[in-house]
Amino acid sequence: MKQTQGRLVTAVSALALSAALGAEAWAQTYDEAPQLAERVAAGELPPVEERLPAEPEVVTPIESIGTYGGQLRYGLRGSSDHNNILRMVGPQGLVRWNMDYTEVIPNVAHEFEVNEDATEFTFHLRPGMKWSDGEPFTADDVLFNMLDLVFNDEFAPTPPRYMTDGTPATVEKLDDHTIKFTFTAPYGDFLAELASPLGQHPVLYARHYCSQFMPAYNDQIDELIAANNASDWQNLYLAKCGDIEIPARWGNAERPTLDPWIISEPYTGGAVRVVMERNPYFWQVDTEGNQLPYIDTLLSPIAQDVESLILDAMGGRIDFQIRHLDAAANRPVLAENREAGGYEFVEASSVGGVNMIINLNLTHKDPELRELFNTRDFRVALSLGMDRQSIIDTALLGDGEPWQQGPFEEHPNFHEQISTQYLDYDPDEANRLLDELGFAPGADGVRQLPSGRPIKFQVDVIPTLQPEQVDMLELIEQYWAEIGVDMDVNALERTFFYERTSNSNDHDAAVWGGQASWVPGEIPQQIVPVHHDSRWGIPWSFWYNSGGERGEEPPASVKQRMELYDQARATVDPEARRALIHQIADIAAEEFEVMGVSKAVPTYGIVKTNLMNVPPAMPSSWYYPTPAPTLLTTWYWAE
Amino acid sequence: MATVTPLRPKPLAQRAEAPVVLEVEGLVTAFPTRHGLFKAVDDVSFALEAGRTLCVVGESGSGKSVTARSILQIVDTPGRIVEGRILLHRHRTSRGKGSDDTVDLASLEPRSNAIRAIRGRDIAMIFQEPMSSLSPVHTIGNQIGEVIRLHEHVSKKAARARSIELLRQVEIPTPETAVDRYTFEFSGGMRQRAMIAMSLACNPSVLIADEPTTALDVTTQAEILGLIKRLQDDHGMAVMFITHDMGVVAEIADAIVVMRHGKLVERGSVEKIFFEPQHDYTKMLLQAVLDLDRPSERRLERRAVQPLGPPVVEIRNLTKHFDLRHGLFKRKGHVLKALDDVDLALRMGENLGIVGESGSGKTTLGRCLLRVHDPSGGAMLYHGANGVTADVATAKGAELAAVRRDIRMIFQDPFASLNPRMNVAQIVGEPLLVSGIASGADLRKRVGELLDLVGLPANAMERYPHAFSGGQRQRIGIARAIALEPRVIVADEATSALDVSLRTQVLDLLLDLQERLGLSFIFISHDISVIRYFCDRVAVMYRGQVVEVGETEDVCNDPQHGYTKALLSAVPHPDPRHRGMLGRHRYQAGA
Amino acid sequence: MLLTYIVKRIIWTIPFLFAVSLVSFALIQAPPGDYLTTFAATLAQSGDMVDEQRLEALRTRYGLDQPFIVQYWKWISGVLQGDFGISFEWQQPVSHLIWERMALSVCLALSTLLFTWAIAFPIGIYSAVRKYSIGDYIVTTIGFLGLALPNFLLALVLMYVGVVYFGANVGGLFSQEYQMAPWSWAKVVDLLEHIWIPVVILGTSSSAALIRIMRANLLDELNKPYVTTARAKGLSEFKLLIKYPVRLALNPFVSTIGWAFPQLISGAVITAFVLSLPTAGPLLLQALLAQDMYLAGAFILLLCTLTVVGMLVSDILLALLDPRIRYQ
Amino acid sequence: MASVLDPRLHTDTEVASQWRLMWWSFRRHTLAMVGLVVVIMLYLTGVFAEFLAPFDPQSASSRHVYHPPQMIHFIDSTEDGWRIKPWVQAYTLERDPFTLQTTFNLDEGNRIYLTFFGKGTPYKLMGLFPGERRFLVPENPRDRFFLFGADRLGRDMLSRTIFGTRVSMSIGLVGVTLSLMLGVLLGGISGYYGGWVDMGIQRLVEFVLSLPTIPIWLALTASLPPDWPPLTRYFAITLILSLVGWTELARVVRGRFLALRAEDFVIAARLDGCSEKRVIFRHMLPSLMSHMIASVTLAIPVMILAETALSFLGLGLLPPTISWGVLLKEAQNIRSIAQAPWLFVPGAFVLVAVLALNFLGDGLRDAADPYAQERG
Repeated sequence: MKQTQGRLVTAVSALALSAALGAEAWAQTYDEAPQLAERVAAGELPPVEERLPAEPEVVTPIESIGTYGGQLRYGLRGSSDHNNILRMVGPQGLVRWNMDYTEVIPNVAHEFEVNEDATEFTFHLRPGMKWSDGEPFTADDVLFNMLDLVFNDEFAPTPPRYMTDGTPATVEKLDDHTIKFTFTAPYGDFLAELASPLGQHPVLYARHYCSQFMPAYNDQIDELIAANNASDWQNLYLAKCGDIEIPARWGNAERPTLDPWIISEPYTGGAVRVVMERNPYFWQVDTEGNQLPYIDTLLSPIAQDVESLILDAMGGRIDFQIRHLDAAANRPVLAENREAGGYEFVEASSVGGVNMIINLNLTHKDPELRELFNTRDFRVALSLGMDRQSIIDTALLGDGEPWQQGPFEEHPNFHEQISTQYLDYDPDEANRLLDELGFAPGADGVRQLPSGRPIKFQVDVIPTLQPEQVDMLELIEQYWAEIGVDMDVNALERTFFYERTSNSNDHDAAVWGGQASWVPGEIPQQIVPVHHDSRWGIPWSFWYNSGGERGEEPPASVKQRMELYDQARATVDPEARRALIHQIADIAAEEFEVMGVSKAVPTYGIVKTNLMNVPPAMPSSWYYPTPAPTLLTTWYWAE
Repeated sequence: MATVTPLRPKPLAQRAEAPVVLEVEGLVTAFPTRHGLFKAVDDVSFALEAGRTLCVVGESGSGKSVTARSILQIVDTPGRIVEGRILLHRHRTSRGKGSDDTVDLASLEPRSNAIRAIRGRDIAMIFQEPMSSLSPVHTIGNQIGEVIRLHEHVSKKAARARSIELLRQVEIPTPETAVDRYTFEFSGGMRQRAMIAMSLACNPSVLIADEPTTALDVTTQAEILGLIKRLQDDHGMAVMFITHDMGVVAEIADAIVVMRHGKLVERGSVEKIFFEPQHDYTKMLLQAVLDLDRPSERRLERRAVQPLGPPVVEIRNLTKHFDLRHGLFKRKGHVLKALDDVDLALRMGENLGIVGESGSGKTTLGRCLLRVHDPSGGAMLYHGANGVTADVATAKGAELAAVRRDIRMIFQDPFASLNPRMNVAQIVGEPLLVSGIASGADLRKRVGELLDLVGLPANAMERYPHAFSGGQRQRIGIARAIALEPRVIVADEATSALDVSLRTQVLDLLLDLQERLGLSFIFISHDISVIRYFCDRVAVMYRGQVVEVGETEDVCNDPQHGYTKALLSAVPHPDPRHRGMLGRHRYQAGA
Repeated sequence: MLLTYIVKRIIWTIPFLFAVSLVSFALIQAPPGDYLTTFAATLAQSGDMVDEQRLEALRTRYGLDQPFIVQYWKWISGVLQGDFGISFEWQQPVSHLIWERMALSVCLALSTLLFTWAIAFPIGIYSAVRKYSIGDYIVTTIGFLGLALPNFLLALVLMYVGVVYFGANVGGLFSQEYQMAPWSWAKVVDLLEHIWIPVVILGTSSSAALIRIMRANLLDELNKPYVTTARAKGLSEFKLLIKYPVRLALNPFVSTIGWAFPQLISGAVITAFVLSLPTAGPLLLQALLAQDMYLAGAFILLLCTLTVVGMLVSDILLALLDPRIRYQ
Repeated sequence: MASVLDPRLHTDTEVASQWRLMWWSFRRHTLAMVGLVVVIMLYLTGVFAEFLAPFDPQSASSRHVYHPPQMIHFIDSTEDGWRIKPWVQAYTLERDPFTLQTTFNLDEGNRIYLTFFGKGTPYKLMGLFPGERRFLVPENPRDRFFLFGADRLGRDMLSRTIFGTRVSMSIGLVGVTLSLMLGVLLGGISGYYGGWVDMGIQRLVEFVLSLPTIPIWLALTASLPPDWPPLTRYFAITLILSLVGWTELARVVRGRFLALRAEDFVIAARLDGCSEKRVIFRHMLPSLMSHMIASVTLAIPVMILAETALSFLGLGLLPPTISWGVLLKEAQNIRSIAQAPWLFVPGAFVLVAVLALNFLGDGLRDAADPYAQERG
């Protein structure tokens, strides 16, 4: 589960704001895209007033009211880049993050209330809101999603985010447009969970369409399975209605959605591009009553090799792209072709953390290495033994600043000690510490454990994800060699990396992205091992997540932090939650279990100069998820 | 059974003076090599008369073939004509239609249109290896028609008709179907006939035949020579016949040119050369051929003084079948009976000859004796020196190895029978080394003795086979054969790859060794004259069966079996006076 | 006679294909873990928690827990009825994904083969006839250049030059508007406009080998006696060269289809990856990395069948060309 | 037919063994000679990589990221006339903080002097012989010079390419020897025994030939246990590469064996009493050797190219091992083409190596059978 900073105050204020807007919208006359106007004239579509909900969401574009028309081109890579479509179209969940990723605001639901101890969440839907095929969207759809799918173990085991202490929430339909979630225990993070892309389940499937693929609703299900030569009804259902994170979600043009654009050329194995057309029943309007989105179609060519994506960008055939292009190494080439490509840079900055965190496996299966890694001074020596500034200048072309982990200085959660301890390059001190620990260097200069075994271990890394991680590790390898520690870089393909680290805990050490620090909506996995990315204590995270049945019981300092974390997840009040997290950080700072290299500095994607309403900078995180909350529906082409 | 078809032999005396068609004056053809210019043909002059046959005779390496190819300027690169003139007098050709002029072929550019117009039209050529001289992937008709349409503007259909007519002329059965068949479907003789048909396509005034019958059996050779003779009489063309076989020369030549190492040694009419040879090289050539046609005196003397011992090898109803498998499904019916119930015996100190044409099974017999092939039936008893008798047909392991030490083999092709990558010492020493009789210095000493025995210089030991001539290599083969002091030697066509002059030397060497080491020989050959010289008794084989066996002189002078008669009459006699070959009779296999 | 030869060859290919399908299925199982571990890795990468029961449920449903032979049998029996199974990743029947890409792969392979022949044939002859001359050396060096330059490098540089200097989009096989358009004449023309780039890239490397073969065969045939006979018949050097030695050197040249095809197909995988061509290569590569068993298996099986067919075709062509084989 | 060996010239050719004959005929093929020289130089570079490389190929330096190649000058003109001393012109690094574009401009006054056989970073030649002297090093050990430029971590491309030579050229050799052994074994058996054995092996060869190579390599390399150290991975890759390479050799060997079995001198050897083994190894194999050498030299470039292809897909050798394939993989991006074209120097080395090996193989094949012409 994820902890967020859902302050009660902001929730209430959101309520008021939308109510006011809702009233004022009634008298508004709406306008629509010329494309749709023709279809209305031709009688294919009902007029815009009937297509919009009674209270459509009124959005104020950040720059100016836009004009309709044009297509937005962004690149997909390989055939498993479905999450990139999700990022652009946006997870139209009940709620969403605001633009600067500080607060959860209403989305499909036009308002919501949360009770005092955060066990009851009531959502008010928009009357008259319709699916992309014109069918009404009501509370029954939410019930269908929750009861028939999320809680239906036969379809798939229930994701933990809809449960507290293992018991799923109860979902009641108060009336056609109100839904109430009740939990057995306080669940402060629930709103942040719903705002993340993975929390879209309640409003994912249209009951009237998707129910036909379930035995409960359709007794001729067997012919349907045979017709589509699926293996069983679940396989058929996934093929037709998809799931949040699988390519099939964008594979079926008939599937009704609440998204601003709907599939016209599906994303199938054989596809070379994906095209999405505007959703005539989309429920957002701008302040002047124009139905959004402004842009008609999303066109995304599929390139196998990232280099051809860069070429497309340089050739001006990409309108907006951060993912795959934003590596620091590509910036010089992209910068050089800004005029030719007709684009400029757009910043994607993370609010905290480092782009590479080094996890020594404190629960290593080999007792000698486990004991070594658990020696704090050894870890301090390793941290002091690397010259972070020269690594930044070399591998990151100078684009960074030495940093251990955690949010940056200007962020409320900033923790001075944990972020800045042992950052300086002091090989003599490192050698002193190692000498003190009795690790005398052997003949070849590599220090040896008391048992005579040389200190030699491997650090696992995925080269394809962030190539600069491999470069940084190769540099660190040389610095650590100078203080007598023999480290080898072990580059692994994604599947084997996951298999070896999070799944079977066979690794000596591993690196992972450290952007996620303890800002709202992120998991503080570097300071308390509660997630399978906490590769410094995987068995501890299994223990925590299975309620003690699996994994290994953690030492006292970790257990203490876990209790604090539970409390934080339960509290609704953001201030109290922040204080608890701060306490965890204090303990983690003392323990100094993991170390980082350089701040996760902003990376830069590209955006065409004449594309309007695009913020020059936006938060970079999967849970946000970049760039959806900047409301692509308001983007438009200036003449 | 035996039918006699007499042909018109041309009596010697009354040949009128015929017009000269082609004159070669001072021809020099040379090959640039690393060590300067090697003159393959050095200052050769001769003339070709219409309706007459000029034989160019010489041993291998004499340049006779290069001379022939120089005429048509098709010498293999990098050879080219350096000096001399080749005058073609076209008006005197029988057709008379051609323009009345004289062309100097030597002056023409090898790739010019002029020379190409002459090739195949005025001067045609046939070659020695019919199998590889015709394209395997084009039909006979296509290749013949090509020549016709190349030189005369004739439609495809007309060319095909002419081709069929030509095939009929060269006596190829059912020419209508033969025209669409491929060369690999023809026998050796048939292919040569097709070749001749192709050369006559445009009625050339000169036909150059480069050893056309060397690769053929003696009966087929006789037919081809007869055919060429008859076609020459009909078309009146001049024939330049290149050969190394003096018997063939005696049969068909009107005039003779003798060549040696590229030089023209002697020139003259057939009578002058055969009966009044001037140059001693010509004399030596003639003597070598004449010697062979009668039993060697030495052998007869020895036979008189030393009686034959008991039989050392007895072959009883030996059979050998090769099944001609067709891929996966082996149908039993297709079986080639190489040896069909053969009975023979070899006595101690005796030279048993085995004669027959290709396909008669004589080589298979020799190889079965050494178990290179496993016989399908019958027995081969070998009576060892220690009195023990072994049946080679079923011997295995050590027993077979012991037999193989006593019975040794000499191969036909001097080039293929010596491993090019081992020097002479290693080749000759191998049998001794392998059977553990000698090694190291002792081995070198014995090899030295063996080389001396076969008349090779001691320094030959370090040299490689490619440094020796055909005759010398055969001596190395013999040295290897006698290395283990065997008692029986199987010589499979041991002399047929050698020049005539060398044959007698090698045969005398073998006789000499026979006396010294008490050997007995099984001598396999297709050449009757060699058998008469070397062998005491002879067995004639035809299609896997021994049709006749007896004392060599009896069989040669008074053949009983029809096939033996046909075989003997087809052998060209090196004496122009009685040209019996053309009056021979043919043997149709009655059975 | 020819018919029995062809029938024998066809009968032989059936067990051959069976063996190939077994090997290809085994190859896909080779890497550790299976599709679901890769699926879990992708989920983990985007931060979602994947618990064991969900993976177990999916594993039993996809039948990944069954022994190898059972899975293979299920797959092969499906294939024989034209059903290649379901792609795990795409939740779609495999047959929907592969046919158009296979067609384009075959089209690319054939056009490259023709291009290779068009180059290798004349150059091979020239370098044989002009043995050890300057021309021979130049031509051979060019041939080897094609062989020595790695395809993927050439592809990337060509694409870069195309974009920067000509502003042309070099990747892909179709321009934008034809990508999804149904097959029409205009689409074919558009295909031809784009296909020459991968063909040149692939063709250069395979033509070098063919040039060597043509040169070696021709050198053997050139000094055969039937060439002298033909010259004695009065044929011109050029006519003689084409009718006899070249005709005979053609036999081994034709039999190269047998092994040129598999190399073309597999060589195209990398070039297609760089040029993002909609051929079988990239999807196969993706399926292999994701261990999407049935999709990858289908591709490998089809590619192998293609090569086996290629070998059959080359044998038949050889039999047609050379009567000696026909009457053996 | 006039033979190449003029019969009347009984001089030095008589005692020339087959190898000397081959050498004389090989010598006339000029390009093959050039190929031979280049191949020998490449292998020597591979063996003495540590000595020839100016710096440790892994040592990075932030000041020289994407440093362009420098020209080496030998004449140093100072105030008091000139002297012979190798030097290179130094550059200074300038980087735009925002666009990170790096520009190097000549640092006029500053010259980096080099010495031959100077003291460089200590090394262990082939991991065994410790040493300090290197072929060409800067006088001041802290300076660096880049004849082939530097890569994205400021590592010297000349040193990395030299080390790449060691791996790539040896991968070709090791791989080919593996496929040679397999090819000779199977080819020999099927050639010598014939019958069902021959049929079986030929079907196997056809089967392996029909498998498309890249997918096979993909699947096999993907199944390599990920935690193998680089060296074992290197040998596993060569094994996989050679799994397909042997078929060509098997065919050549079988064809030769069939032809030789019928030769008279082989029958003679058998009749001399030689054992089966001796017949094969003493009599048949020598005449095979020359052809096998030719096929081997032609198979090496195929292996080298295969290694580059696999490394490109990220499945062959992985950093920190250095091979031409790995270097090309790192250069395989638009950034390198646009800004650091010198990163493609290893591609040129692949080109030269493959060309040289092919010419060498060609020359060997033409000279393979010195006796052929003689008997023609």
